[in-house]
Amino acid sequence: MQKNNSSENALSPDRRVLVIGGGVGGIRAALDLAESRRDVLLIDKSYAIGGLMTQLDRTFPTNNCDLCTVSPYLSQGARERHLEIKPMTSLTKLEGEAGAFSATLVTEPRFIDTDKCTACGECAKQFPEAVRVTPGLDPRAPTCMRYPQATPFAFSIDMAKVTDIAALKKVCRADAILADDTQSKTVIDVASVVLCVGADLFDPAVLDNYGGGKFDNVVTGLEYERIMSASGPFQGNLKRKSDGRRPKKVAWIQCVGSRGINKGDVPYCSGVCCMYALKEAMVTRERFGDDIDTTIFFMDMRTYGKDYELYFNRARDEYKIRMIRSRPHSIVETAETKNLSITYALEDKPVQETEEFDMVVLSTGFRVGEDTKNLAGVLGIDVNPYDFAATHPFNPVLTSKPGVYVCGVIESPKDIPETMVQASAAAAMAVTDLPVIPKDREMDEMFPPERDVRGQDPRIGVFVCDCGFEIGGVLDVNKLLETAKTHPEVAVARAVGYGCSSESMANIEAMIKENNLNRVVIGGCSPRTHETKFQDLLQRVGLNKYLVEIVNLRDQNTWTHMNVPDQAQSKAVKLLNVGIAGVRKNRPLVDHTLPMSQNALVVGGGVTGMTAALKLADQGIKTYIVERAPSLGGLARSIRKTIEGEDVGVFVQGLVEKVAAHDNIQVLTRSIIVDHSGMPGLFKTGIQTGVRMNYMQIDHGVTVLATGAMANRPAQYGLGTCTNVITQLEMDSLLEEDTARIQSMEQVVMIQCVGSREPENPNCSRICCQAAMKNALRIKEISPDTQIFVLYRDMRTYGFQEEYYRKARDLGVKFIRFSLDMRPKVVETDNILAVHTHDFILDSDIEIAADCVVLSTGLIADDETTEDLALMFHLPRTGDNFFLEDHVKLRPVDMAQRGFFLAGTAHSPKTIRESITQAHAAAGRAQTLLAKKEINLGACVAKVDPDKCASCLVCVRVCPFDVPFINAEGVSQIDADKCHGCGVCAGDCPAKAIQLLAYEDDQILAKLDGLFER
Amino acid sequence: MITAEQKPIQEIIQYIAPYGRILLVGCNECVTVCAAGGRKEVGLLASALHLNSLKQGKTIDIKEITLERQCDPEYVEELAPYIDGADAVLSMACGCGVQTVAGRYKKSPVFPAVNTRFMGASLGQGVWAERCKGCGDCVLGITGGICPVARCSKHLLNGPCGGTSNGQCEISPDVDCAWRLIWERLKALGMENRYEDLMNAKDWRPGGAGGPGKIIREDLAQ
Amino acid sequence: MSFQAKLTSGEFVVLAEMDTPKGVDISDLVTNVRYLKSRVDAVVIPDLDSGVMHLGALAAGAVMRQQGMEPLIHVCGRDKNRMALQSDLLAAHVLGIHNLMVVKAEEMINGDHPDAKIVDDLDDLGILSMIRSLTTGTDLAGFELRGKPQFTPGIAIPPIVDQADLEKQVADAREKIAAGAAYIVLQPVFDLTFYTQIIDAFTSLNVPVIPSVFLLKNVGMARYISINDPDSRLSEDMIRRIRKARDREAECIAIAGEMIHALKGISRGIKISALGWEDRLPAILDSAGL
Amino acid sequence: MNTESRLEKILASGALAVTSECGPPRGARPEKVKEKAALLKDHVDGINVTDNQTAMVRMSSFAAGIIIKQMGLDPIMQMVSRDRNRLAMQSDIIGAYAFGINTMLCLSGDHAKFGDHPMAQGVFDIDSVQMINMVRRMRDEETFQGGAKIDGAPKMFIGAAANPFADPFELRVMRLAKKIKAGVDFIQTQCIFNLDKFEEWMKGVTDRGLDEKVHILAGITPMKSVGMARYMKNKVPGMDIPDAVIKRLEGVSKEQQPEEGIKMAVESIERIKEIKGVHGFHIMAIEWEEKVPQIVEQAGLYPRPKV
Amino acid sequence: MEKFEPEIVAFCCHYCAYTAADMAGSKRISYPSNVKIIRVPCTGKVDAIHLMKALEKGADGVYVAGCLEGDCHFKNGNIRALARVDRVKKVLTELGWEPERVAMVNMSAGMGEKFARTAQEFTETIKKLGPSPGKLTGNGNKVAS
Repeated sequence: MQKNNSSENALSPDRRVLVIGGGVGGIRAALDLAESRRDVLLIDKSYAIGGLMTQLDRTFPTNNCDLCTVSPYLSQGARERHLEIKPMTSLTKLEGEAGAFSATLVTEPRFIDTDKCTACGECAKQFPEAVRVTPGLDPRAPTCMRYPQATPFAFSIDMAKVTDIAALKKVCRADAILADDTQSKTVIDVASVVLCVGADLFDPAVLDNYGGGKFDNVVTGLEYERIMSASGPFQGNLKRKSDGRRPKKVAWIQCVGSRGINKGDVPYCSGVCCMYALKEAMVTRERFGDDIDTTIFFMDMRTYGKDYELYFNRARDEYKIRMIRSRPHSIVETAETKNLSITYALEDKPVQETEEFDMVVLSTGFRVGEDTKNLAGVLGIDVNPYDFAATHPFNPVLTSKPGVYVCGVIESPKDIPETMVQASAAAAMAVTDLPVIPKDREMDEMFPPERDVRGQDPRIGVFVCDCGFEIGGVLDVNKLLETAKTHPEVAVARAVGYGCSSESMANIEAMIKENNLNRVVIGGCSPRTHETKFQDLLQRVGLNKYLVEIVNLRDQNTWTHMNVPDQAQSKAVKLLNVGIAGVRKNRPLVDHTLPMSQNALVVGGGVTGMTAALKLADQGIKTYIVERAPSLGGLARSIRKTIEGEDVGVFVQGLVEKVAAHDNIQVLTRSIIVDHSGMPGLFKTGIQTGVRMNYMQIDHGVTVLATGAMANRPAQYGLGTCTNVITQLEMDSLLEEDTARIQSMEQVVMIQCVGSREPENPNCSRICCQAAMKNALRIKEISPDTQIFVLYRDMRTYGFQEEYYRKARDLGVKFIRFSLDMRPKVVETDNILAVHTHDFILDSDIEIAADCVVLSTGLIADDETTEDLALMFHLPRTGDNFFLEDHVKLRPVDMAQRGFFLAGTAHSPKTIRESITQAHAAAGRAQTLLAKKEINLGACVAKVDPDKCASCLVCVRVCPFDVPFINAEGVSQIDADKCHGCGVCAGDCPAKAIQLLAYEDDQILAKLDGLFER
Repeated sequence: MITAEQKPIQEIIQYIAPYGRILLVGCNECVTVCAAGGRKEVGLLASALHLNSLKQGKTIDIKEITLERQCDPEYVEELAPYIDGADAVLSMACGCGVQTVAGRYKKSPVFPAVNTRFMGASLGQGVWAERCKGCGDCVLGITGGICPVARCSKHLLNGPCGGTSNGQCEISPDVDCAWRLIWERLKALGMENRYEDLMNAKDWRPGGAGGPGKIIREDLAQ
Repeated sequence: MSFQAKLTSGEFVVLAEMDTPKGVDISDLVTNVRYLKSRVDAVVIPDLDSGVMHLGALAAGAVMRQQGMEPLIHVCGRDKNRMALQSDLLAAHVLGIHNLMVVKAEEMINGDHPDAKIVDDLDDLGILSMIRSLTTGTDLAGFELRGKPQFTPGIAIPPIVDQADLEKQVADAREKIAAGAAYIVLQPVFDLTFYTQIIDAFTSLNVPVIPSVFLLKNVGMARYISINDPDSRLSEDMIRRIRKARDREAECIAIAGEMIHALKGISRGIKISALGWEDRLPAILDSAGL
Repeated sequence: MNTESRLEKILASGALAVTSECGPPRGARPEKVKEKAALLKDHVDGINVTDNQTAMVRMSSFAAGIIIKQMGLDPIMQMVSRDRNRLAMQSDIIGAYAFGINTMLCLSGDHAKFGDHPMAQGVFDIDSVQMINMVRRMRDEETFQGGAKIDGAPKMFIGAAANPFADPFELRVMRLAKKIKAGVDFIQTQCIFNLDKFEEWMKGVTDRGLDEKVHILAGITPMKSVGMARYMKNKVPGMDIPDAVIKRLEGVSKEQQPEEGIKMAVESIERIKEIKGVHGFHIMAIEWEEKVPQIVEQAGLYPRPKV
Repeated sequence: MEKFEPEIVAFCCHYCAYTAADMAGSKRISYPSNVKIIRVPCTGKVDAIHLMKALEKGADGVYVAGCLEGDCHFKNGNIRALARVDRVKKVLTELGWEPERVAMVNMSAGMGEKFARTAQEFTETIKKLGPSPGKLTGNGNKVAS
């Protein structure tokens, strides 16, 4: 796994990028760099990479199993040849400057030779005290590695705790114990550093009111995740620590340690806790149904991410999770039952309520750890008052020190998708300190030569992944394997735990070799996500990658039939039979390739588009920006200041000038995309450009969608009819242009969520709360006596924005909550505005006179445009017409259609800073694709049998891409490099002369046989 | 090209009802091109017959084979190894093919599975139209390349009847009046004057009126 | 029958516009024109008037001739002085190009060479009288030519904003007809009712009036025109129609076809601009029933 | 004078000829033929006997013609190429002639699709033009179509139909020329309602001098009702019924429509009389034979000249 | 009689319907386990013969699930698939089988609910129809290849 070290220097004389921190962010950054064929060293102070995410049970909003989602990335990490991983290593010194740093690394002794360790577990079994275990809740952990798919897959010894070294050595049959292992120090040259160390989670033991760390049945969110996790201490069974009983009533308390002013609290919002609490509650309800009552105590429900509001609605309406808007005062443990009484006050009731629960989960947020504080010192970067990295106002991945970049939670609290975006952005930035890759550099050879299996009888290996609980919890995997073994051609049938973990992959490889298998069936999750991974596995053992069939036992079986295990079992048997029958007919196939276009097309010339274009162009990529407006700038042109007070106009102008001056960028304004063809890496897009609408075609390998969104202007609350009802965007201008008018205002009312979080546009627009705070503070600055009322539903000033919310409150801005069924009314009489609303605290209706009503209207997708582009580019969209990324969690920048990348508000509403980050990320992701230099067209192409062809022209006529033609021999010919592989010709050929490789008729019929024969 | 279309399946079922083992023979020529009797249609028909026997609770054994051409004895010879294993032959070729097979394997009942329709040209994917009657005495040279025998409902040789409306034939607005087409084409070619040449009563013998047609090329025939 | 002959005989003329490549690869041009033979009377080739540097109309016109297609080239005075204009026209005649359209060039600032120097030696009227002069055998300096070139010049009318503008444009056109313009090409039509008035107004000048039909390609393009060129009177209904269509491209072609069909009754010809989708011209002609 | 045909004699005399038609019954009742023929007796110069009109089986025109002949009237035997090949045609022609039928009309016939035997195979061995030519050669050259000599040639006065309204219009005059070339003696046209178009056609005919080579009898049909007019406009192939005709009929009450129809027919005849080249009228009163005498009288075509 | 559990084959295109099925899984939406999916790159690949063979081999119902009309990743594969499904329906009718045993459905990749609903509805339909006519007689059929 670590043997890449030797080859890496030979391959490239370039300096490396040092990535510090092996969580999802660090892994993403490292993989992006490696995929862009940049050498990278990933260090982590722990003995295995994976970070926090590996400890989670499920991720929101898809409720996927975390391990399943992240593990492909982990083992991919081990395989990338440009990537070296050094666990148990930290940075102790950084000298030099961007492009030429010298980094001193210290690696702690592991006392185990990772090359020899087979992770058999004997040492842990016999010397449990000496083998490092997962921290936190985990004295009862069944395994002493952090999680089953650990990378590297090896143990680690705490030698200080070893009493009898000889005995320990004896236990290890692999002779992997290195008793005299010592700390080692290395100094390496690096060009840039990416810091993604994440943050620690707040330890609630310091609080005296919630009993964290004191009461058995009060756990933190992470501990709850561990309890629920199949790899956790209870193998996924929900139990109380006190009595092992399954709780009947669980409560979540939000903002524990966050958004507070008390001892131990931090003032900022941790950004993720609302979502994870909702997720935990939903998963609980999902698993145990009505048996468990779930309640969440919260102040503001901050579901501000893409489609998160829908998730919240589902939790409340479908999963019937009880939501109580309150910050509980305290928790008291009942001595005999160990149940917990929560005391809280309701908004509209003066009296305190008390309610008993079986278990309480404290939603704790992020804190910067002591190690990290030191690391900031070593790196020499500035930090903010809470010890998070201080970053550039318009580029959150830039630290105060050139050449050092950050991503993830250490920049500010954030969730996984945002971490992934920042990671890709940071990787893209880190590349700028490296020289541009010479265009003629050779591609890497990855795999050994293929074994010829033609003519051999099938020897099939069936490997079923239990996927922790996901499959094994529903199916009897062993019984399944027994059935598989009855097929005469099945030589091996085994269960492989987490099949996609490095360990299992290595196991499968070994079994293929040992048993001389020539066909493989994997029973696990969807081939959509995992087929490539197992195809690579086959290639590593010298088998053609098309000799594997993936049987979807999880997404299409255990997940949908979890409540009827018998049915799931019998369906699994059949699906496996289909796979086995099908794989017998699989043939070795050759992938076709074409050279890739090294141009990029950026659609949209706003801040996002320009940023992405500059990034690409700087890497020597010819970039076209297509913008329909007469000039660049987009929506940012109408924004004056950011909440941090930065001048947006100056920034945008700077970008425009840089773009205009760049040799590698061609700007096409007044341009409309009208047609599109080709394939990822070789696109051709037609554009009408200029006042005369001249037509031109652009060849490009990748496309970045940065089409932005539209400022919403719903005809509500008198917008458009009353002159003094304006939007925050208009207020933003007013503040710069007409201070006198601001000063003349006695009372200003702001209304939040206008046109958002409503049935016709159910999502949160994310930016409006901070926009309101920004403008409220500016009004106060210009005119301290102006009274400001903010009518809100939930204040969503996530992360450090919370500070501005607090500041506004301190300055006397009044916040009055409203609900959808009691929404405010704006009344205009004789040019005088009044706002009527209900005050929940007073429990009465009130009227506020207003000189100006400012509506926080947010952003909506430009339906017409996204639809037009989606049709041309064949891209999916969300229900509210934004573009839909490939995977909301792990691939927030990539589109499902390869070669398309998404950034900025075309993805979802976001701030300029966030848009810029995603722009960098998109550019970085685009580079990983372009770095491949050639397009793999796959092997799924139509093939004509000239002996059968009747030259009937049916294929010529039905092909949607005009590929087949009748050649000089008088028979149909389909060029593999042009064929898109849809199989329409094969479906219509009256002579059955055409077969679609990988989906040949006999393969499909064999699958049907597999389904019905037994 | 000869065009054909599959017979109603019930008719086919009736033909083969008495038999248990069927040799289903396709042809890779015209009937493949017009999607009536190629390999694919053979497969579909076999499957349909299986479905039928399943419903009837009977057993049927169908051997599918598609010959390069059923109207050539050499290709038809390829059936020899299978003929004894079949109780009946179901041919998806045009009438020429069916007869060639029936002529070669005299002991086996041979049934047609398609109706041979006409000599047609392809107008596009999945559309064929009659273009030639095989009259044996081609007049296309004087009718602007449009055949009045095949394309006029009344085979009129001297011009349109009085039933043309809006340029379409009286039998259906979907059918072009052949003579309207001929006239337009003659005009486009500047051959308007050719129209008034009287076309004499046709000699129908070469097209079959003189008994079954036969061509013998002395230089080629053995 | 030639374009010129059709103009005089009163037959309906069909013109198709074809852009030249920015570069020297004329394969698309040649391929596309092959499908138009015997379907259009002449191919209109814009020159640099679009503001984008590309292969000149003179050369492309000669290519059309080689392909057996009659060319009609744009002539504008922005980039060439009278020396260059005259010599190019003599060259045009020699290359078999006799149909001209005198057009006003786009502003340079919107083009791809905004820094280029603008010549503007002759205006439209000046060019028309220059053409007349050449055809009578004299150049602008009064020297006699050896052999007289022959041309059929026309003019293109810019978009009409309103009634007043219409009257002004008609007056201008009258002057240009007096200076030798033999036909009038109108801007693209999206609103037939308003357009009929325009056609009628120009028809009163007694030269053939040829409206243009513009192939929209998708909603984005239609929207762009409706926002940036309100004078086009491209309606919301039309945008909605494209948006609702199952096959938007086919719908756009159908719209162009319908427009042509409708104009057939009220004008003397039609100019079709497919703007780069020249390979769809046959489909448009089919749709229009031409 | 080529034949003994009464029609030929009338036309030769320069008088306007009048013919009408009689559809044979769908059954073996001779009295039906007689009844119909008797209605027309004094008012026409020849009675067309249709041949399986609209592709419905009827008594053969040959047999019905004999019945009429035996009444002492002058049948015009229609013959379509749809139902007979050239052998059957020629044998019928000499047979008819043997019974004294000396005038005939050569047609291609409605397509079998419209009739009561749509599954029938249309023969169409020869077309109407070829039939004209065949009959002419039988008469003038005394040879069968196959070339053999006829012993006792049928001296038929040969007619054919012309539809001035079917398209392509420009072909209509040429088609007439073709029939003339083939040897036709007289033409009965399709029912004329669009007089402007008929005039245009006739102008084409006279411009080419064709009126001097053939006698043209203009087809007249009285409209019984507006329903009939609409039906003919929409359903009958090759018909040209201007909207004005329908409007005019709509303008009067249902009871008055038959009278209006007859009035219109008479007006048409009056107008067509003025057209150069028209030598007579062929009045087709579909299932309304009893009105023919009235029309003939009102149009000033009565009494018929004696020849 | 034992409760009839039909055997149903769904040919799903990779881009839309198969993804929708995965989506149904990740949203934990349940649908009858009777439905077994066979993945194809595009429904345009699904030959009429595949549908017939599935019935022949023992399926009680077969459906083809492709992208929404107009959204096919290969332009019009789903339209072609629909035509083939219609043809098979015709053949079944002629044979006296219920044409409802085959169907074409369309959905986008994001429509996990629609996938589940479709599976549910189709299963209901087939349950109402009862076992395939080919199974009623209990007389197995040797399929010659």
